[in-house]
Amino acid sequence: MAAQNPTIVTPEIPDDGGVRIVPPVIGVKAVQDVLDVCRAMSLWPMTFGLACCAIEMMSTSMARFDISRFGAEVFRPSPRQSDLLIVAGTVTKKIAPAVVRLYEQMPAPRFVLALGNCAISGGPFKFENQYGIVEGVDQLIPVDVYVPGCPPRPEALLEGLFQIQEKLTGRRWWPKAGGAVE
Amino acid sequence: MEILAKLAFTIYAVIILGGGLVAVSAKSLVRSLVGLIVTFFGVSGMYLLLNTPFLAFMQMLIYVGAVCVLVFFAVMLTRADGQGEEAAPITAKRRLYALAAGLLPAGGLALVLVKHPGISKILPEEVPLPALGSGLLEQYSLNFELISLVLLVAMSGAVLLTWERKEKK
Amino acid sequence: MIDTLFSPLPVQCLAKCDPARTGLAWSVFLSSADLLPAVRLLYQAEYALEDITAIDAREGYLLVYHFDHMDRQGRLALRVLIPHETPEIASIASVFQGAEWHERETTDFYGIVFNGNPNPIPLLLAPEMKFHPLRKEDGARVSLIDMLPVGEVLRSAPGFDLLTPKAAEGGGATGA
Amino acid sequence: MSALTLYQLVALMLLAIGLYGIVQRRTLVGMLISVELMLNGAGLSIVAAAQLTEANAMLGQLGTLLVMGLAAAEATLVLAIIVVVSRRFGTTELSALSTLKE
Amino acid sequence: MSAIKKILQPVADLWSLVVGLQITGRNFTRSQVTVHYPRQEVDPEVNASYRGPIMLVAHPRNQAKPKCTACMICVTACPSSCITVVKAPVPTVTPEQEKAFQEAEARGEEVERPSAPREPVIWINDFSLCSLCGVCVEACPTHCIEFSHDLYSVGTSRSDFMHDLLVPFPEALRPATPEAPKAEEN
Amino acid sequence: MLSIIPPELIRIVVGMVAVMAFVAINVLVLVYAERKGAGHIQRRPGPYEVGPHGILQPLADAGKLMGKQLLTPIGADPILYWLAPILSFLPVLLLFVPMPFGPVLTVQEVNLGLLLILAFAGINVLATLLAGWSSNNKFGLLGAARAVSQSVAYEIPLLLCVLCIAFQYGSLNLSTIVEAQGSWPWQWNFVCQPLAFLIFLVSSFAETNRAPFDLPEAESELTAGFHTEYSGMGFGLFFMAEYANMVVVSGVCAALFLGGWKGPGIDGVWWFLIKVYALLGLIIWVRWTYPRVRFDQLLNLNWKWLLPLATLNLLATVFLMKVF
Amino acid sequence: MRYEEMGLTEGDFYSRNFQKGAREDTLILNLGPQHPATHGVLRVIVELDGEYVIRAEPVIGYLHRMHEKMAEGRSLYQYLPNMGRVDYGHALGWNWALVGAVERLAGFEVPERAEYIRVITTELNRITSHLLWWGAFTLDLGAITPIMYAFDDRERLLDILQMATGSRLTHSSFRVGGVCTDINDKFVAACKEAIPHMRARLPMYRDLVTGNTILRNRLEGVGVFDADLCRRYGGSGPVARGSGIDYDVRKTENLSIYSRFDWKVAVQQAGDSMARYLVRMDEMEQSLNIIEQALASLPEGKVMMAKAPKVTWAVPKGESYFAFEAARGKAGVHLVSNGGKFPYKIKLRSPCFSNLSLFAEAARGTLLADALAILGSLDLVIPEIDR
Repeated sequence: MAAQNPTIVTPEIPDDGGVRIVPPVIGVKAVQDVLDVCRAMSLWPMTFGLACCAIEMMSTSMARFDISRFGAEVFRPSPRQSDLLIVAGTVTKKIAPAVVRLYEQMPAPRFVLALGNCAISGGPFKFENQYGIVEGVDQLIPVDVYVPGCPPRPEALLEGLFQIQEKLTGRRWWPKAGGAVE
Repeated sequence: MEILAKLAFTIYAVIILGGGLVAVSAKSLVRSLVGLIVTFFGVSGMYLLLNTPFLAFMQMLIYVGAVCVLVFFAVMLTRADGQGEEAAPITAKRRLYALAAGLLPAGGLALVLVKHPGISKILPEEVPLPALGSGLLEQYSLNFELISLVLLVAMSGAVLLTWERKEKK
Repeated sequence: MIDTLFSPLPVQCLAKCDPARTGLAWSVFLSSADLLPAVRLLYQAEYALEDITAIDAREGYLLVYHFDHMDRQGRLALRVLIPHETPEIASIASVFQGAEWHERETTDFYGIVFNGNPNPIPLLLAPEMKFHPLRKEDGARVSLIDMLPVGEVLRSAPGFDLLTPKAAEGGGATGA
Repeated sequence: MSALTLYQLVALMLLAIGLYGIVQRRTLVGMLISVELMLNGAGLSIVAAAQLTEANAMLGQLGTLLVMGLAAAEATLVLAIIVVVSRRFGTTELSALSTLKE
Repeated sequence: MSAIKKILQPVADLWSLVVGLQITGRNFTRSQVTVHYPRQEVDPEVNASYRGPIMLVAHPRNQAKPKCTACMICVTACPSSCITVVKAPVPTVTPEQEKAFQEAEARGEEVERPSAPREPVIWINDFSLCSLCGVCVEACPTHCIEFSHDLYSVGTSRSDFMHDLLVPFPEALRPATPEAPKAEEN
Repeated sequence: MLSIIPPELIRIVVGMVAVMAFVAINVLVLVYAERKGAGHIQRRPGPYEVGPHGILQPLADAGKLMGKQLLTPIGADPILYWLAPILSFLPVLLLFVPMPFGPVLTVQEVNLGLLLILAFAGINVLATLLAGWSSNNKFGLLGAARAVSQSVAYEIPLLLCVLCIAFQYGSLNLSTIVEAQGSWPWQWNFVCQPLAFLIFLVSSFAETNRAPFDLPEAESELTAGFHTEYSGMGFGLFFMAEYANMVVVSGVCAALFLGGWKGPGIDGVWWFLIKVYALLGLIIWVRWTYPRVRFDQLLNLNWKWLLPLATLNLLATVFLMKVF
Repeated sequence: MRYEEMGLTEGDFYSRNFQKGAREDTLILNLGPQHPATHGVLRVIVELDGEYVIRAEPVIGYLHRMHEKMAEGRSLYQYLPNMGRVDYGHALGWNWALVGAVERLAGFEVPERAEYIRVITTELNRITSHLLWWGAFTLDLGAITPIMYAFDDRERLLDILQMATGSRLTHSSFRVGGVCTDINDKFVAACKEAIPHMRARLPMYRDLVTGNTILRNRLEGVGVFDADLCRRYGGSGPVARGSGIDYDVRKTENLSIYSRFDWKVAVQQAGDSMARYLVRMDEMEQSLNIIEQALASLPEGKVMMAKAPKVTWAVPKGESYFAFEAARGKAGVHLVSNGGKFPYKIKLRSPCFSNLSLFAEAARGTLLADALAILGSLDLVIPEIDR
């Protein structure tokens, strides 16, 4: 189930990210599945907000939606310690090198979630003669999950998180939404 | 010495020598500092073997906790590390002089030591801590006060030397 | 107020505007040489800088400096027309330090050079971008008279004809 | 060999290493490190002598304690001197310092 | 006076720290405000006011057809140009019919040639460009666009968000040639 | 062969293994407790879905950290870079050796137990310095410099407070100090040494780099401070060391001031654990309540308040001891 | 790398520009573009002597989204949604700035009820914006819990705002000549419930954070701006009001129906970070007052003027400038139209832009932590700076 997605299990690690690479401590295939579950349940995002969607990302980690229920509230300020790059907002050409660099600084396995329409395709800022933005962050780095919206609701970000977990472990761990009310 | 103590002694001796060699020969000053720390650990272990745990812990507290940190600061403040200075290759002549300077006095002393070995006890005696304390405060209180004075002078001297008025905003 | 404040200056045109319709109380056309003295006067009169921008008109780049007073209503627009060919003007960052960024932004967008700006590097655009996005094509430029309201002119220099409708179009760029 | 001799030999080796280092090192910090090595050797030697002979064991320990205190004081002062020197000359390299005499 | 203040100040400072602990402690015991999302959802009344991706309104007389008349106003109105609408083409006329028409015309009769149905055959909203501004909803003369409440969609590829709005309408017209709706080139 | 191995050694080895297990379990529990506690203070559940009430969350984190790729930044000194986290974590295990868990539950009775703890606690500082320096990162360097000035400064009042208690009982042995205290709260040391207790608490916050004194890793100033560049288990070891240090500090505090394993009713290890966890709870509670102090304020607090007060307290203790 | 194909190279241009003139024994530190304290993609290059900031230079433009260029190709109606994205904190303030400029130019009269709805929603939005700032600012100062409480209340207000605007963050419900959706009784009821709730929460904030001695020590006397500095840099909003300038566009320019309500402009004299903090806390209370009064006197009627402009409506020719007091200061829109389909030029005057420009001067000589506290006290929203 892990082999379905090459981006996740064996991400290509560019050797030029300012790092020397040491193979992971545990590399035996047998424990890979357990590790995948661990990884899925402990996706630490990086504190990296770009624009409007960053506020919704904050909302998601706040009391009402509480992303910590899924173990993903440990927002790490350093890319070295984070697993999940949430690209929350418009990626301009000026910031693009920094985004790529941050991605390269993250240790594998790493995941990218494009949050909001700007990160997916440039969104409302994609127009003729535009000179400043990258039309979709997937032109820079491989994206695992896209969460559309302008900005998406916090629940959608949670769904995005579930989608990454599903990609990693091959199953959805939580029930589908619908029914019960707060 | 019983066999375990011998074993421990050997290990500590190796640690001390290894650390010492790293300390004097490492190209990077921080590495040589780490070597120094290793030596401190080894010496501290020897103190334990000599049945002076108080000294062993004081060694850790003072040397590792204070002196090493100070040296580290010296390295960082003067940017003494990195390219140049220590990293440059050492000429054979200099190495020779250094070896001579190190080995001659030590060799001489060692010769004396081996020729005229002192009478050694088998088991080191243990001094109770209260005795140490009363010795420090009664019999040798002058020395104690002198050391504290030296420390005070050194500290104020250091502060005076490095004092720099903060620029006004 | 402004007319008395600017009485020592040879303004090209000083007009009173209707704040309810334009948001401006005064509109002052200056030559580029008179800009700095005017700005100094404004600083002494406790005006605060609001923003600096340019309008790419047919006659040239019209630089617009908006000032506002923090105690009363009375927004003021200083306007300086500079030609397309030599877009240069003195920086006012020595008087209003906040102008530095506004000027750099205007340089980014229009390529106007502000002489004397303390840090003339690109502000909003990436330094690799060598074009000026808000410059207009020749054909797309419009005459100032087609955009700016005239207002109630109190003083006007003799040769000032920017805001008088011309009978024949095609006067082309007229340097200020 | 008796235990005392072994300890003293280790202490001597520390002395030798320290002396080697002090001659070979080119910066003040490096020399400071070597000095610390030698001081440790001295301490070890004193303690071994006091503990393993009939000498007053307490005295030996106190002596070593005083050496430690001195080492701390010395390190403080040398650190200060190094900082001043490096601030003034921009280097702590000995050869540079000796030629930079004003 | 000031001396007393100076002495009391540290006490007041320390007390402010205790007050802080009191507040967080009190909150520790209070009920939680979390909506356990996949198991629970935010109050549907709240969600009802949230604008999700647009959808088409069904024809009042035929629920299986969209109300849209393919007037293209929304396409021009959309600031992000995320709407693609293709009008239904004029039905192809078979040669026999054509002949019949021509004959009828030749006779001078009023010929009612088949006109294009006022209906779309393709109605795609590229949600990844949409900013949910509502301009299309307001601009639509027939009020046939409204916001849905499908809030939680995610995808693993960019093309997941090309919403074909005609899907809910089984009787909607479809393009004659069964080609897949082409994705907008990016 | 077995006969030449002294029982002491066996006891130490067994004890160390037990301590390792204890530390590992405690770190996991503490990580969970901290996240849960933070959650509840903030009116949210905290880890909830991974295992019942999120109980498996720390395990998942540990597994993930172990499976992470280890990166060594270019320009870093690889040996020192990897030595630092090990050096920060290993001494912590030693600190548990003299810890009086219960009447007989001590890895090894050390007469100089307090001194041992103080001596080996200093190594942590070096590890921090090494980590900050060797990772070739400016934030790391600044964080390390902060860490050192902070822990060196706060070690002094901490030491003075410990000395007060040592004076009072004439012993540096933690077990002896615990034995000397009574079973009821008013017989514990924090009653007769309230100032020392307070200063010890404040200093131990600073020594463990916990909020509001978490300047070395001040997130909003220095991203992650001295461990900015560490990934995977390198970071994990620092993380573990931080929590293990918290346990040590709380353990010492419980033994010195709160009567250790003594308590109303039956004495025993449970009292010790209860006290330690109460203190840990306080540390967590404080962290989620206060803003961070500024660097100069931190040092001012130490040099202008804690140090003089601790000295006065020590003098007063000595004076009273002589008088009575 | 792909970004090199786009003709871009690694962006160390600014570092190179900053290096010149650096002293020997200082450290040049790049805060950002990814840094927790810069609230998004602001980059501040600082030169440190130990912990002291010798020079600081903000580098902006990492989120430049070309709003002014976009205006050249969109009709005003299509341009309106952009306003919700200029300042995601106080989207409605910008909404109002744009529709205000257009209405001023075209001479439109907005129905009474629409004005009331605008006031109510804008002030609600101001509170959510200040709550967001309050949480993020305390987060900058190292306190983690307050932001949770702030978002707790913010969510409550967002639910209410969502009823009127349909979105949680990038509200764009104002239209030229009115507002797009009317408010209903549910909205009014929810507001009336939320006001006493917020009033009860504010003292809790005061006890937890404002009164906390650590926070006071961090903020008092840090980053003192005087009125002259604000004037020279064009600082406005709480930044200016914290420096003792009694300037609020709502009052000074007598905007809309604000004069009908009884409210005060929050002013503090000290000029330090604490003063700016207190101004914002006061403003939340004042906004509550305004909302309460507006709800009490809410008239019935239409929410759009008759013959409201349509999508393709062309703005009449002329020039207008409209400034509105957004949560961060004076948000101005300078609109120039030649009567064509698209506006000839729109210039957005962003308060954060001016407020941030004074940071370099204010941060000189402070501690790093203080500099970040000053940065936080400016209440920056990066998209608004970069536009």
